[in-house]
Amino acid sequence: PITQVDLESLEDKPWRKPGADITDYFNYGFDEFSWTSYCLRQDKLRDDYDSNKLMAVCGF
Amino acid sequence: PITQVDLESLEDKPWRKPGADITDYFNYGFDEFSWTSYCLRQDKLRDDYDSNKLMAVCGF
Amino acid sequence: LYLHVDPQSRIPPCPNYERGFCKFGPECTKRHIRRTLCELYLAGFCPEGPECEKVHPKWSFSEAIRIRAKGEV
Ligand SMILES: [Zn+2]
Ligand SMILES: [Zn+2]
Repeated sequence: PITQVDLESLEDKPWRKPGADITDYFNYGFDEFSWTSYCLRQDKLRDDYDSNKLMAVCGF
Repeated sequence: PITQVDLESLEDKPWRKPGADITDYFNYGFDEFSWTSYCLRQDKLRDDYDSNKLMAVCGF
Repeated sequence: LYLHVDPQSRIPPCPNYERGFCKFGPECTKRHIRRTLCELYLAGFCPEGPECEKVHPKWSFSEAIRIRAKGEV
Protein backbone atom coordinates (compact mmCIF):
# COMPACT_ATOMS: atom_id res chain seq x y z
CA PRO A 1 0.00 0.00 0.00
CA ILE A 2 1.15 3.51 -0.70
CA THR A 3 1.20 5.01 2.76
CA GLN A 4 3.64 7.78 2.15
CA VAL A 5 2.41 11.06 0.79
CA ASP A 6 3.75 12.91 -2.21
CA LEU A 7 4.65 16.43 -1.13
CA GLU A 8 3.80 17.86 -4.55
CA SER A 9 0.26 16.56 -4.23
CA LEU A 10 -0.31 18.43 -0.99
CA GLU A 11 -1.97 21.55 -2.28
CA ASP A 12 -1.58 23.55 0.83
CA LYS A 13 1.69 22.98 2.57
CA PRO A 14 0.44 23.46 6.10
CA TRP A 15 3.94 23.59 7.62
CA ARG A 16 4.56 26.80 5.67
CA LYS A 17 1.66 28.60 7.34
CA PRO A 18 2.41 31.32 9.86
CA GLY A 19 2.66 29.89 13.33
CA ALA A 20 3.15 26.34 12.06
CA ASP A 21 5.94 24.29 13.59
CA ILE A 22 7.80 22.45 10.84
CA THR A 23 9.00 19.84 13.34
CA ASP A 24 5.36 18.78 13.79
CA TYR A 25 5.57 17.51 10.21
CA PHE A 26 9.23 16.68 9.60
CA ASN A 27 11.41 14.62 11.91
CA TYR A 28 15.25 14.56 12.08
CA GLY A 29 15.59 18.22 11.06
CA PHE A 30 14.22 17.59 7.57
CA ASP A 31 12.38 20.26 5.63
CA GLU A 32 10.44 19.70 2.41
CA PHE A 33 13.54 20.08 0.26
CA SER A 34 15.94 17.88 2.23
CA TRP A 35 13.15 15.31 2.69
CA THR A 36 12.52 15.20 -1.04
CA SER A 37 16.21 14.80 -1.85
CA TYR A 38 16.49 12.08 0.79
CA CYS A 39 13.56 10.21 -0.81
CA LEU A 40 15.08 10.52 -4.25
CA ARG A 41 18.44 9.32 -2.93
CA GLN A 42 16.78 6.32 -1.32
CA ASP A 43 15.12 5.42 -4.58
CA LYS A 44 18.17 5.99 -6.74
CA LEU A 45 20.67 4.12 -4.56
CA ARG A 46 18.28 1.22 -4.06
CA ASP A 47 17.94 0.98 -7.80
CA ASP A 48 21.59 1.57 -8.78
CA TYR A 49 23.05 -0.77 -6.18
CA ASP A 50 20.56 -3.56 -6.32
CA SER A 51 22.82 -6.47 -5.43
CA ASN A 52 21.14 -8.88 -7.80
CA LYS A 53 21.81 -6.49 -10.65
CA LEU A 54 25.41 -5.96 -9.55
CA MET A 55 25.99 -9.68 -9.24
CA ALA A 56 24.67 -10.15 -12.75
CA VAL A 57 26.90 -7.41 -14.11
CA CYS A 58 29.93 -8.85 -12.34
CA GLY A 59 29.13 -12.31 -13.64
CA PHE A 60 28.69 -13.97 -10.26
CA PRO B 1 33.11 14.19 9.52
CA ILE B 2 33.90 10.58 8.74
CA THR B 3 30.82 9.24 7.06
CA GLN B 4 32.22 6.14 5.46
CA VAL B 5 33.37 3.24 7.55
CA ASP B 6 35.78 0.77 6.03
CA LEU B 7 34.20 -2.66 6.44
CA GLU B 8 37.59 -4.37 6.26
CA SER B 9 38.69 -2.53 9.40
CA LEU B 10 35.88 -4.11 11.41
CA GLU B 11 37.00 -7.35 13.01
CA ASP B 12 33.53 -8.21 14.11
CA LYS B 13 30.82 -8.22 11.46
CA PRO B 14 27.71 -8.32 13.63
CA TRP B 15 25.23 -8.09 10.73
CA ARG B 16 26.39 -11.55 9.64
CA LYS B 17 25.28 -13.11 12.91
CA PRO B 18 22.15 -15.26 12.95
CA GLY B 19 19.08 -13.20 13.70
CA ALA B 20 20.76 -9.92 12.78
CA ASP B 21 18.82 -7.50 10.61
CA ILE B 22 21.10 -6.14 7.91
CA THR B 23 18.92 -3.03 7.52
CA ASP B 24 19.90 -2.06 11.10
CA TYR B 25 23.41 -1.53 9.75
CA PHE B 26 23.02 -0.71 6.05
CA ASN B 27 20.80 1.98 4.60
CA TYR B 28 19.57 2.30 1.00
CA GLY B 29 19.26 -1.46 0.60
CA PHE B 30 23.04 -1.89 0.74
CA ASP B 31 24.76 -5.06 1.80
CA GLU B 32 28.50 -5.64 2.30
CA PHE B 33 29.03 -6.23 -1.36
CA SER B 34 27.10 -3.28 -2.76
CA TRP B 35 28.30 -0.92 -0.01
CA THR B 36 31.92 -1.73 -0.86
CA SER B 37 31.35 -1.10 -4.54
CA TYR B 38 29.54 2.14 -3.73
CA CYS B 39 32.49 3.32 -1.58
CA LEU B 40 34.96 2.44 -4.29
CA ARG B 41 32.94 4.42 -6.77
CA GLN B 42 32.68 7.34 -4.35
CA ASP B 43 36.48 7.35 -4.01
CA LYS B 44 36.76 7.55 -7.76
CA LEU B 45 34.24 10.36 -8.03
CA ARG B 46 35.56 12.29 -5.05
CA ASP B 47 37.03 15.11 -7.15
CA ASP B 48 33.80 16.12 -8.82
CA TYR B 49 31.42 14.77 -6.21
CA ASP B 50 32.04 15.50 -2.57
CA SER B 51 29.81 13.60 -0.16
CA ASN B 52 30.17 16.46 2.32
CA LYS B 53 28.51 18.66 -0.27
CA LEU B 54 25.64 16.23 -0.47
CA MET B 55 25.35 16.26 3.31
CA ALA B 56 25.24 20.06 3.20
CA VAL B 57 22.55 19.99 0.53
CA CYS B 58 20.53 17.59 2.65
CA GLY B 59 20.71 20.05 5.52
CA PHE B 60 22.86 18.02 7.90
CA LEU C 1 5.84 5.11 45.55
CA TYR C 2 3.87 6.55 42.67
CA LEU C 3 5.30 6.75 39.21
CA HIS C 4 3.82 9.53 37.17
CA VAL C 5 2.84 8.08 33.81
CA ASP C 6 2.73 10.62 31.05
CA PRO C 7 -0.59 10.01 29.21
CA GLN C 8 1.28 10.90 25.99
CA SER C 9 3.48 7.84 26.43
CA ARG C 10 0.46 5.57 25.91
CA ILE C 11 -0.07 6.88 22.40
CA PRO C 12 1.83 4.83 19.83
CA PRO C 13 4.55 6.57 17.79
CA CYS C 14 3.59 7.61 14.25
CA PRO C 15 5.27 5.32 11.68
CA ASN C 16 5.25 8.05 9.02
CA TYR C 17 6.95 10.52 11.33
CA GLU C 18 9.48 7.84 12.33
CA ARG C 19 10.41 7.61 8.65
CA GLY C 20 10.78 11.39 8.45
CA PHE C 21 7.50 13.01 7.43
CA CYS C 22 3.82 12.98 8.39
CA LYS C 23 1.34 15.13 6.49
CA PHE C 24 -1.00 15.36 9.47
CA GLY C 25 1.46 17.34 11.51
CA PRO C 26 -0.03 18.51 14.81
CA GLU C 27 -3.41 16.94 13.86
CA CYS C 28 -1.97 13.42 13.79
CA THR C 29 -3.55 11.04 16.29
CA LYS C 30 -0.22 9.28 16.83
CA ARG C 31 2.86 10.54 18.60
CA HIS C 32 5.50 12.57 16.81
CA ILE C 33 8.75 12.06 18.68
CA ARG C 34 11.56 14.42 17.65
CA ARG C 35 14.69 12.39 17.25
CA THR C 36 18.23 12.60 15.91
CA LEU C 37 19.22 10.85 12.72
CA CYS C 38 22.48 8.88 12.65
CA GLU C 39 24.74 10.58 10.13
CA LEU C 40 26.66 7.37 9.46
CA TYR C 41 23.44 5.55 8.60
CA LEU C 42 22.44 8.52 6.46
CA ALA C 43 25.72 8.07 4.59
CA GLY C 44 24.87 4.40 4.12
CA PHE C 45 26.38 2.27 6.88
CA CYS C 46 26.68 2.42 10.67
CA PRO C 47 28.68 -0.30 12.49
CA GLU C 48 26.67 0.24 15.70
CA GLY C 49 23.58 -1.26 14.12
CA PRO C 50 20.73 -1.69 16.62
CA GLU C 51 23.03 -0.52 19.45
CA CYS C 52 23.39 2.97 17.96
CA GLU C 53 22.05 5.73 20.19
CA LYS C 54 20.83 7.70 17.17
CA VAL C 55 18.02 6.70 14.84
CA HIS C 56 18.40 4.46 11.80
CA PRO C 57 15.05 5.12 10.07
CA LYS C 58 13.81 2.19 8.02
CA TRP C 59 12.74 2.77 4.48
CA SER C 60 9.88 0.81 3.04
CA PHE C 61 8.78 -0.18 -0.41
CA SER C 62 5.84 2.18 -0.34
CA GLU C 63 8.08 5.21 -0.76
CA ALA C 64 9.85 3.72 -3.74
CA ILE C 65 6.53 2.93 -5.39
CA ARG C 66 5.36 6.48 -4.81
CA ILE C 67 8.49 8.01 -6.33
CA ARG C 68 8.39 5.73 -9.34
CA ALA C 69 4.73 6.42 -9.93
CA LYS C 70 5.44 10.13 -9.82
CA GLY C 71 8.27 9.77 -12.36
CA GLU C 72 6.00 7.95 -14.79
CA VAL C 73 3.31 10.63 -14.86
ZN1 LIG D 1 1.79 11.31 12.22
ZN1 LIG E 1 24.20 4.79 13.85
